[in-house]
Amino acid sequence: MHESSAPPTGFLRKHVFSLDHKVIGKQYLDLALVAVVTGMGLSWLMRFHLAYPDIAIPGLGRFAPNAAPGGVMTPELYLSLMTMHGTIMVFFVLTTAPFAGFGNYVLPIQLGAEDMAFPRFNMMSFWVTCVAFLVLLAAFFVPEGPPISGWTAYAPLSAIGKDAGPGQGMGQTLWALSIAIFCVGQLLGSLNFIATTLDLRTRGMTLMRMPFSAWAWFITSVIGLIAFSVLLPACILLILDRVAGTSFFIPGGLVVSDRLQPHSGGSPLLWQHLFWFFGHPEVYIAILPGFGIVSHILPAFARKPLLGPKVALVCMGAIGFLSYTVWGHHMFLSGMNPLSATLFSVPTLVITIPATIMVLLWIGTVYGSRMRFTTSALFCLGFVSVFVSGGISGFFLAQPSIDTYLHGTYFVVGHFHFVMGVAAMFGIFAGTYFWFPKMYGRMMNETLGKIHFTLTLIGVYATFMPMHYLGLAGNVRRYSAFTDDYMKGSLPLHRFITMAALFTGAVQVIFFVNLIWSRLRGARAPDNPWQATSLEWSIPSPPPFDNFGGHHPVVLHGPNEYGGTGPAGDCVMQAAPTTQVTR
Amino acid sequence: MRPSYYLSLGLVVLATSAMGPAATTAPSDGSISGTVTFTGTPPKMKPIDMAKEWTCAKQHTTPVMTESVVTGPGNSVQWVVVYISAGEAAPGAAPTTPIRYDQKGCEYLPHVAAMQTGQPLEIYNDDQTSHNIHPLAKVNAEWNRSTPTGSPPIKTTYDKPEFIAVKCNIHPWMHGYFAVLSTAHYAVTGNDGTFSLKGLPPGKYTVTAWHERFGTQSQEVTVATGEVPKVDFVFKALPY
Amino acid sequence: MATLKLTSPARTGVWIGIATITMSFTAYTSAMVVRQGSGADWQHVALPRILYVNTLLLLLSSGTLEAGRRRLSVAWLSITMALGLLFIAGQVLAWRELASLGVYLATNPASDFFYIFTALHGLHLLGGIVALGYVMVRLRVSRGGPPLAALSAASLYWHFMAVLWLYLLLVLATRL
Amino acid sequence: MGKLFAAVVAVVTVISAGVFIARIWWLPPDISVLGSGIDQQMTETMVASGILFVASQLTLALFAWKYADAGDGRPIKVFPGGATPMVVISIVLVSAEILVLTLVGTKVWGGIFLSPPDPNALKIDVQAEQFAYYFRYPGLDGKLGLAHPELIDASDGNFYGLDFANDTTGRDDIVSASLVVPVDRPVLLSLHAKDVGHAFYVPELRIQQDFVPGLVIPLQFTATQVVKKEIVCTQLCGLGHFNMRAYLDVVTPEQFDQWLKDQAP
Repeated sequence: MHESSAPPTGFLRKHVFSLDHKVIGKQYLDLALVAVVTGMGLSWLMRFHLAYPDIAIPGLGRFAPNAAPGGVMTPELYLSLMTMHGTIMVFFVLTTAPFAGFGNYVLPIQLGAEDMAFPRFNMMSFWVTCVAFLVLLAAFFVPEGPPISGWTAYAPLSAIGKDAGPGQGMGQTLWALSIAIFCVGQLLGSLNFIATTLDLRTRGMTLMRMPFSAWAWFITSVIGLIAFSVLLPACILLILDRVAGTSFFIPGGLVVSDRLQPHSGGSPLLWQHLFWFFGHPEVYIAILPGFGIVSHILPAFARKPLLGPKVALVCMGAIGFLSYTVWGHHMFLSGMNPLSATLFSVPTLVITIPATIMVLLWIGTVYGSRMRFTTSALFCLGFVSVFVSGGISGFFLAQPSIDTYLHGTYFVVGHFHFVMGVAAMFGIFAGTYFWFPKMYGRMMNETLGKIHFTLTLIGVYATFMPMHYLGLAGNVRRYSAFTDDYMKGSLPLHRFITMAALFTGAVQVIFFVNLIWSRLRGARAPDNPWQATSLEWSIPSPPPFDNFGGHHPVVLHGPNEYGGTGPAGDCVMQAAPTTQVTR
Repeated sequence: MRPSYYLSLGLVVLATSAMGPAATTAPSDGSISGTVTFTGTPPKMKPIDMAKEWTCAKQHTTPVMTESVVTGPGNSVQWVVVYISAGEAAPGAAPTTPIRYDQKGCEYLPHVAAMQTGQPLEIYNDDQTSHNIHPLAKVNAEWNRSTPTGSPPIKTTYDKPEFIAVKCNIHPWMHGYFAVLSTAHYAVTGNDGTFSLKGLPPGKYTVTAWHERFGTQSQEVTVATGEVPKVDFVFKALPY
Repeated sequence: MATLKLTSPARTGVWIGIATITMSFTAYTSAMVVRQGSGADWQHVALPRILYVNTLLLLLSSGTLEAGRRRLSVAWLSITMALGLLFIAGQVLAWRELASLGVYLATNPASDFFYIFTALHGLHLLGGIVALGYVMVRLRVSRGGPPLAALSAASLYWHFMAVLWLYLLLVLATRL
Repeated sequence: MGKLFAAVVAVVTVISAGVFIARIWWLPPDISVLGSGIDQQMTETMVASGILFVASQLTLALFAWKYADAGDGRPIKVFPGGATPMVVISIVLVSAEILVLTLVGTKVWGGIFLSPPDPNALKIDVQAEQFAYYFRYPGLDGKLGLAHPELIDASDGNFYGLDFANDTTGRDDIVSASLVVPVDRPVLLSLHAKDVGHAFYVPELRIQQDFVPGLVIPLQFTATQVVKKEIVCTQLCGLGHFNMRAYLDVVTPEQFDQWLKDQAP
């Protein structure tokens, strides 16, 4: 609820420290945009180095004289790039954009609320996240460089300190600090999402009438609340191990760089358990909003209700629940009791059931529809395609007996990039093309959009599908070079992947051009350009400060009422204008 | 072991290290010379298994041995740093000629590189593989950097006197030392265990010998014009 | 502003916050159990006596808070706040006592957890004190009726802090 | 546009699946006793999920091709039977597949990680460190010396921290940078790490196992061919991770005995 109905007038209050969920949502999306460009740039450098390890990269030597002498990338720089790429992408893109970004902007409107339940917490959540991002970036500028222990930061490599290698000094501490701060931001956000969904739904907006996207954000925030409240303690313990001399994750008798470490009795597996108890649900934090967005958007363009709406909700709930029972599948080979591998394998395989059903529901929704192939719709269909591709490779990795071979290879890299990276990105793209008119009052260019989609679809398949082949051939991941070993034979395929990755990255320029051009010159958007049903389409584009202009919509219908033959068109808005009440 | 190689290398080091200060000495200055030997049984050096890195392994026809204790004929001890630790008026400005340190065939050449504080140090990678060089400094700033194939040499200096163990994490057998000294008068013994400190003005000095395994020994010596006092150091060796 | 809601978001928010904090301390507790099993270096920390005095103070503050909440009395709330601050001061005294015995954060795993638990609980309680202060200011200014929702939410949080402390005391006192 | 999308998805599917079927990049030949079970499991999963992959992608493409909005206001069609039969069928099919794969897979997994060690097995102590492996065989006395981390001195070649001065059992231990094993004899490795986490991976043996500091983890295998293959690290361990490797040298029993003799210090 807004403290007062009048919008703030000062620049700071309006655009920077705004309490308005719409501004905060956009801020999150902008942060994600900065983060994704950074993360993609890092991946370009990595891919280039993998394909051409000995070739100096012009300018890199000046930026990092120690880490890239003469522009030739050192192994530690490669690992730094990899660590920062993973961390930035997972935390600051895949968590912020689909969940905090679109969720903040759209969720209150979809529920018929004026704002989030706690606007101040909301603002704090964004700025805390922003600080976390800056702390992470600061690791680039400390003398020893950014951390090199991957986004999973396995102890004791991450806990020992600078003896473990360059970047493991201040850089790694900043990493842990950044993630701890990030957890606080996301906890505030999740709390807000849950309270908003529970308490601020307008009259008639029963739980079963909530759009699928709202449901997805709600489930995601519950997952996030549990996941981040475990990662936060883990990061605090890691920081204490690093700076206060405790031994939570460091056992005794370790000799690193010829120095006997002054620690004893800690357990490296404890970090792995705490991290993956967060880490696996984190995958669903990234992908579930995509589920919701696709389930929300697809019916609008298919002009047909989503097949099995209740089944879809049950599936999303089941995935949310099961996500907490499977973390051990990251640790099949970690030295934990081999019996527990089977225990973790079964729920991992079982989670494919709701995922399969979701895919079938989407495909079944397209059947017999009157599909309008807008860019947003295409990204929804693309989402289904890449999610299938990534999901199926999960079937291999979920089995301990196959994981013995594929664990730690590029098969895993291909798998999670498809299912978590690309699928989630496609969800973000679908949402962008869908809600952009609402957010900025202008339409995005469809021609550019379709070119962007087609080339991106081809590009991501060319990039990530071959990684599965590499994995089958036993090509190990997280290697900065494939020197004189059996993996040298895979170099041509690595070069192909690099080309494809550079191409896919370059294609995104079309998206950025579209984003900027449409923002300035795009055609004026009507209130409801897609003839969609949910509440955000019953208000002006862009929405007024308090969303519903002092009215409170009364919801009479579900979000899924497409394909009718009534006089008002083939869909029924959730709240017809005549049923609105004035205050 | 290739004594001849080390002998020549040791002599080269000796020569270069002795030549620096020689340029600035007056003809009247004296010098100190001597030999470093051991008593007892020194540990047997072990062959290094470089199977992991075949580009290095193929460069060596005979097995490379560990170098923490290298002895020569007549119980001589190689890789002992002998230097003036007290008695000098002022150490003088550091020479600008850089000390060259090579990573070649997955070995450090030389095993012990002596230098004056502030003297430039250049570290080269001559191998077809990436090394990281990690001098485990305690007094000076510690750093750890990779030298990928084809990268330019690392150029650095050390400001405080210290014996710094140097290691490569990628090839755990690679070990060496930087002997950073506050004096220009130092020498590293060759395989024959001899050393010579030249260009010393007359006076009373403390001469110190340092060995990575045997530790340090010091002796007081008085140098008069035209005299060449002989100073011998004897380290006690244990087999393990 | 007329909002069409049946429950108070503030109270819901505190309930969710309680869930989060519970989850967090569950994670710490499981880390503690694992850590006790992983090394033989666990040395039980004998709890300073003052902790029990602190516990009484905190429980007392829950009572005074209830009195304040029912009567909307700033005086009772002030007493509650003072008791809360005394509790925190007492915790600091407990730290100093342990430190004087040479037991620091990194001394052994048991002391790690002692300091972590007490520090985090103290920080959380400080949040409660700030919330209480906010409610008291609102009570004094009293624009548009007493801040019942905020008071009820702050009380809920405060009582939870007391319960959490009893749990932590139990965990710290028990030799598993 | 729907047709273009359908075409792209169809082409991508056919190429992706084609490369798998043609086995252009595939597992290297198996040289281990238990590898065939894993290969079989892999093939089964590949067939099942391959069919699923191709079928769902092509169905998606087909529907996208067929059901574009023609603007003619033709009525939508509900998927035959609605959601229920689809849900039931997928639950039944996927569950059955899960059951089969788990039953078979658990057997394979158990064969590697849960079966009791062979009493005849050759026992080798493996130490992983930044960034190399060292393999330790007992010398003539058949006993391994006790390892003391504080005595580790890599400059002296004492990678295990053996107390040569006081512990005579350690003096004849053979420490090798290569893993030399006789063919067809079970090998039992004890994995421990000196500094950080590492892993042991030989694709040809189809096994992989992490080293966890503070733990000693057993791992067994039997090599069936006389070959030389690489052992690589798959657990990120620091800057030299890419260069962390050793060689697995499978030799005849005679060669192995000779090698042991040659190595004796």
